[in-house]
Amino acid sequence: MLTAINLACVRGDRHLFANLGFTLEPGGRLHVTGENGSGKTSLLRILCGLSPPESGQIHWQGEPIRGLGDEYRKAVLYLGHHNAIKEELTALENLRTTAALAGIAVADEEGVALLGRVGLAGREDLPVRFLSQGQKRRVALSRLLWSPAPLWILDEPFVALDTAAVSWLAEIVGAHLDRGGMAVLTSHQEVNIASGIAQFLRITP
Amino acid sequence: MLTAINLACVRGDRHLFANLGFTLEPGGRLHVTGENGSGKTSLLRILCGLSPPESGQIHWQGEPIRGLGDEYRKAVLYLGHHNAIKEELTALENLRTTAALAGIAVADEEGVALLGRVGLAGREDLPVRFLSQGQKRRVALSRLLWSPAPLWILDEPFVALDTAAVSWLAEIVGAHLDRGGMAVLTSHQEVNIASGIAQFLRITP
Amino acid sequence: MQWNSIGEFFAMGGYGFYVWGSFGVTALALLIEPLLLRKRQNDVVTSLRRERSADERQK
Amino acid sequence: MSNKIIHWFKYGSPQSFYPLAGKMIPWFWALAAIFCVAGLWIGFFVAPTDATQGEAYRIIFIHVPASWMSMFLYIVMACWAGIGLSLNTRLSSMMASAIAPTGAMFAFLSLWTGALWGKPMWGTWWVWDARLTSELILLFLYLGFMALQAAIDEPRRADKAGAILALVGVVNVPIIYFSVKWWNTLHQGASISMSKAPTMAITMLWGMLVMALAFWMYSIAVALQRARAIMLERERHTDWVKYAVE
Amino acid sequence: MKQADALNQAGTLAELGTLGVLLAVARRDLLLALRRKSEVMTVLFFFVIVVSLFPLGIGPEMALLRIIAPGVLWVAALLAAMLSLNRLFAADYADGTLEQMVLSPAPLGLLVIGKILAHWLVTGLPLVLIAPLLGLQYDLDGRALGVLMLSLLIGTPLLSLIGAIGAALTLGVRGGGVLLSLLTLPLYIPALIFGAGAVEADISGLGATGHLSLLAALLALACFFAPWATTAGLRIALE
Amino acid sequence: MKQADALNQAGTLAELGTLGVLLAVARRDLLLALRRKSEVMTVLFFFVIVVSLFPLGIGPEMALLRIIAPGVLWVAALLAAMLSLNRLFAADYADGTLEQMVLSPAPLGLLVIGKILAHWLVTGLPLVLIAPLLGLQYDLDGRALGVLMLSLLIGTPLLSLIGAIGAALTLGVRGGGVLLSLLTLPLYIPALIFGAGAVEADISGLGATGHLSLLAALLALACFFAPWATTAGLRIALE
Ligand code: HEM
Ligand SMILES: Nc1ncnc2c1ncn2[C@@H]1O[C@H](COP(=O)(O)OP(=O)(O)OP(=O)(O)O)[C@@H](O)[C@H]1O
Ligand SMILES: Nc1ncnc2c1ncn2[C@@H]1O[C@H](COP(=O)(O)OP(=O)(O)OP(=O)(O)O)[C@@H](O)[C@H]1O
Ligand SMILES: [Mg+2]
Ligand SMILES: [Mg+2]
Repeated sequence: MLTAINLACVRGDRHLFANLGFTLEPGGRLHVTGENGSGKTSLLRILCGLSPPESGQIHWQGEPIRGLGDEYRKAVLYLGHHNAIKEELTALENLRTTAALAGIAVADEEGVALLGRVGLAGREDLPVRFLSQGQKRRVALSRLLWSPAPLWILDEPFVALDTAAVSWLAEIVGAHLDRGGMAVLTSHQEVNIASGIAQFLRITP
Repeated sequence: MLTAINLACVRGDRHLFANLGFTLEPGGRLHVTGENGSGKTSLLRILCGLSPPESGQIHWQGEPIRGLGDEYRKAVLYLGHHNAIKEELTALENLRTTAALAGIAVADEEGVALLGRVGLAGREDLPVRFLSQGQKRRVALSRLLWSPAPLWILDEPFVALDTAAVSWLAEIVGAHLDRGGMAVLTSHQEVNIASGIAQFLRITP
Repeated sequence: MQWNSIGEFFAMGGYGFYVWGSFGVTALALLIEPLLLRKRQNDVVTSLRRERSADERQK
Repeated sequence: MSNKIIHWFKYGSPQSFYPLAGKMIPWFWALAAIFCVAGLWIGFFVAPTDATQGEAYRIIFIHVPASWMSMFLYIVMACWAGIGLSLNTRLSSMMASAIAPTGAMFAFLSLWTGALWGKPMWGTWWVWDARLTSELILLFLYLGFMALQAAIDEPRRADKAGAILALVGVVNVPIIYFSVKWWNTLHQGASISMSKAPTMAITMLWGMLVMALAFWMYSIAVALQRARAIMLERERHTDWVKYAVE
Repeated sequence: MKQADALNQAGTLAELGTLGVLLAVARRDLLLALRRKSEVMTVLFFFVIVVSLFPLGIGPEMALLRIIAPGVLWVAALLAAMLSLNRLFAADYADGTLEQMVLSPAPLGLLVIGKILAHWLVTGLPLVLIAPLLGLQYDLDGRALGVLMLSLLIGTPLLSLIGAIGAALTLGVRGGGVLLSLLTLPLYIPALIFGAGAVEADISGLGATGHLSLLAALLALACFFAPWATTAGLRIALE
Repeated sequence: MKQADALNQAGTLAELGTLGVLLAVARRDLLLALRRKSEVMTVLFFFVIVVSLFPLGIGPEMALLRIIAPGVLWVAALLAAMLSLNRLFAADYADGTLEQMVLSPAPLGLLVIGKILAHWLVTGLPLVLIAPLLGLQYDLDGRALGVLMLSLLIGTPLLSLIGAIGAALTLGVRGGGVLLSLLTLPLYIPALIFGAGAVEADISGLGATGHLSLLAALLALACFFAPWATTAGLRIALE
């Protein structure tokens, strides 16, 4: 269970939001919406623990995340605007090292199978630099397939994906919620996720 | 008038498309569609003259673009996946230097007014690094407001924009077509441009 | 007191250039630094005042 | 006891420190001026001419205090920075940034006056002696600290990054000093050495001490003044600043 | 983390130990270095070229060259190590990998050590191996060459460790490449003095052990201190 | 371009001449350099620090230092110039500005000259100005200092011009930072030999004019040749 209490965020001289709070139960998804520059990305980074909030607390399973350290980082999967993949490495190598960072060993065949599921069959051994924008995003999204983290924090995950991939991703997120996972999402596009209890949080200046 | 005749594109060992052709008249827009990795970006870069096609020709006002040089470059505005803005410079400085590159001097007040039109009022003097993803895209899009180029080649221009900005951009493109301009676009999202004669080109493997 | 005249004082036994070069630059540095600081402080204060009066006019 | 803690925290926040510093500054200026006049008087009119160095030795009255201050200020700066990093107090970090330029200036003055002294005494502006070299490196460390803070736009980040650099530097300054010293003694015979300076007359020592006090008071005054400016710049959007500039 | 395990979709995927993560990070960086072909080679070539430039700038007298050899070789090694520093974290920072590292459950210090290890293997070790060849150009004898190699073997990891601090602190500070040198070069000075000093002491017959053991002491200190400072620097950069 | 004019929405926006474009590019780069505050300063500091490192590696004897001074100062200038090279086009390339420059109607050569000019003003000129101070540390006399400055004044633009070619050629070649040095350093060697040679000749009383005029001839050649080669390199990088 993720609880945010009275969060406030200041960037430069701009107060992006204040008194923001919510509770996310297993199986729940939180859609963060708002205009460009309203502070969605800033909120998501605060929820991950990447940057500290100006004031307020975030609790995970009832405890403040500052004190949890490792345990919270194990529970979170964050996907930002950047893909966090290396252009010189192949898709397969990227997948394997990302998994290793999370402490998970992926064998070659498992990796190929996972990449096949994100629609990159036949492109496993191409340096990512040669892939198209959408294909790069798919490599980044392959993390969703092996991560054991219960809390997914996804910043604009649908960007650059074609329509088939968008609905595939929606299904994946749905399945995660069905298994009792949680998700925090932003997206400027319409999203059709069937499962889970939806909450909407609009950040207004 | 832009004409493409029998274009073919090969990347690595992969034939992306062949025998591709179209004619774009003033006031016309060409929507290039296709799955991730089908070759849309590759086609657009070929149309700009950034990379040569495997075979086939591109004509501008009836003449092959290879021979036109300058004259064609003056006529084209290309907006790619990358924003082509400098993170350290402010939005205003970015705007002014991009304009200078195209041989156009923009005074400070004009620049501020233009940035106001893309929804960046009050953020003119912030280094672009601090802007949100959508705001960065808006800085890049501000080129559409001053460019005299008749042919706009836009690769996923709607990415990262919020809904208000998406419809604003659709209007801008519409107005350009009304003035007799042309546009080549890709987008995985639905686009509602009211004006101009639409053509659709689907790249299939 | 070992100086018999002003001239002798400034000559510093032939080492005038070195002694006064040292003391002079030191004095200059110790004078300029506070002046620059005063300017910096005044700049902030005036810009804050300007902002404030702009705020009040808006209200 | 608890009263005292509250007191301490009260002055630990910029908004109460700002007026307090404003009140303290003139006193430190006054002290600096008094010590300076006294020191100069001792230096030029009380201290006798040196037997071997003639009048040139009078440079000592600024050279040595400036050298001392440059080293002392680095330690003070690192302490403030360390406190700011561990306790996350804004004021300490501001003090660290406020001290750096003054420390760098004293390091520069030490080099400058030393060079001007070296020319008549040693016949050269510069030798690669241990103390000279480590003073030069100290100047680089100051400049590195300032450049790093200037290169980072977000003040909070600049504070923390600067603090780490300052702490790493504090660990390194003694290492650098001893390594350079050892290097030099291995290379260089008995050619030149500063420690061979004539045993100092007691008046000389007094002059140096008084001038050092003057520089110290000056440093405090200037650091406080700079800290005040930094406070206003960084906290310009808070309410207390709006009232402070009334 | 019961819940987390329950959510593991792949189910069969094995877990890596702490050392496994460290090695995985180091392996990835090595792979990257090899992929950007000629990377290992170019650090080396830089070293070689700087060392070879000096005779061109100074003149070809062998007696003179022999005296300046330890200094030139060490300064060149130091510059070569330093130049490769800004790539230590910059790419990971730009493409978001660093965020993922900070968020990774493995301790950040461990990942940092993995990266430093890879950096040394790519930039330090080759210098150690080529140094004797360059020493020959400056007419050093066999013993001195041995001491040179040894001093570089102890010294180059030290350079990587100290450099990592600077690299972390200048991260995201645009145009930080030269700022990085400003920060790290002063900190490199003890390594330079003891490293070059060892070779000089050997040449002049004084015995190099004193210098070498001081260098080793510095290395031990840095092993303890640098990962901490680097980690702190990285966290700040991402804040 | 009638049609283009008809489409100019802003209507009133003024057009820039060729020189205007050149100056705009140079001004933008200068602005960037100033924005990354302390950028100008840091190239300088790098130069200063490298020059100061050598005595620490070689030893403090003044007689020896005086002999190697011209070589050390010139090699340091060369390294400082070279280190700043990879920022010449890399940022523009990464963020797509370079594509826009190639697509811009103004001749690419002109834009390139603008960028090189800015590069020299930011990295070359400060070196020329600080060099005498460093020469003093190596105990050079007044005349030699003058010749040193003059040689750097002619030499540093040469370094910027030649370096631009290398920077363009290594663009997009990942890990090109060190590859860049590999390409440019050999090209820099004539500049180094004549530059350091001029100072040495002056110190040994032979007169520096010969060396200096050869250096000037190289500069003239580079002015003519380098922008063309750089432009070609940029086009290739983008293809
Ligand atoms: C650029 C040149 C010089 C620099 C950077 C320099 C630096 C320093 C430093 C850092 C100290 C304080 C060290 C300490 O207290 O442990 C010092 C002290 C001193 N310096 Fe210099 N110095 C320079 C030139 C000279 C010259 C040319 C002389 C005289 C011929 C000189 C005479 C002294 C004396 C007498 C002291 C104080 C006595 C002592 O603490 O041993 N210095 N200098
Ligand atoms: N130093 C600063 N000074 C003023 N404003 C700042 C500063 N840094 C960031 N900002 C503002 O903070 C906001 C950050 O927004 P954030 O990236 O969280 O937006 P977002 O909701 O994710 O937007 P998008 O939909 O475009 O991704 C932006 O509006 C930006 O202009
Ligand atoms: N060297 C290579 N070998 C094999 N395939 C390659 C090579 N280089 C590029 N490709 C392929 O060429 C295609 C380039 O696609 P392009 O970027 O034009 O796609 P796109 O239609 O713009 O896709 P998106 O919607 O994701 O932006 C990709 O499918 C990529 O995998
Ligand atoms: Mg965002
Ligand atoms: Mg594409």
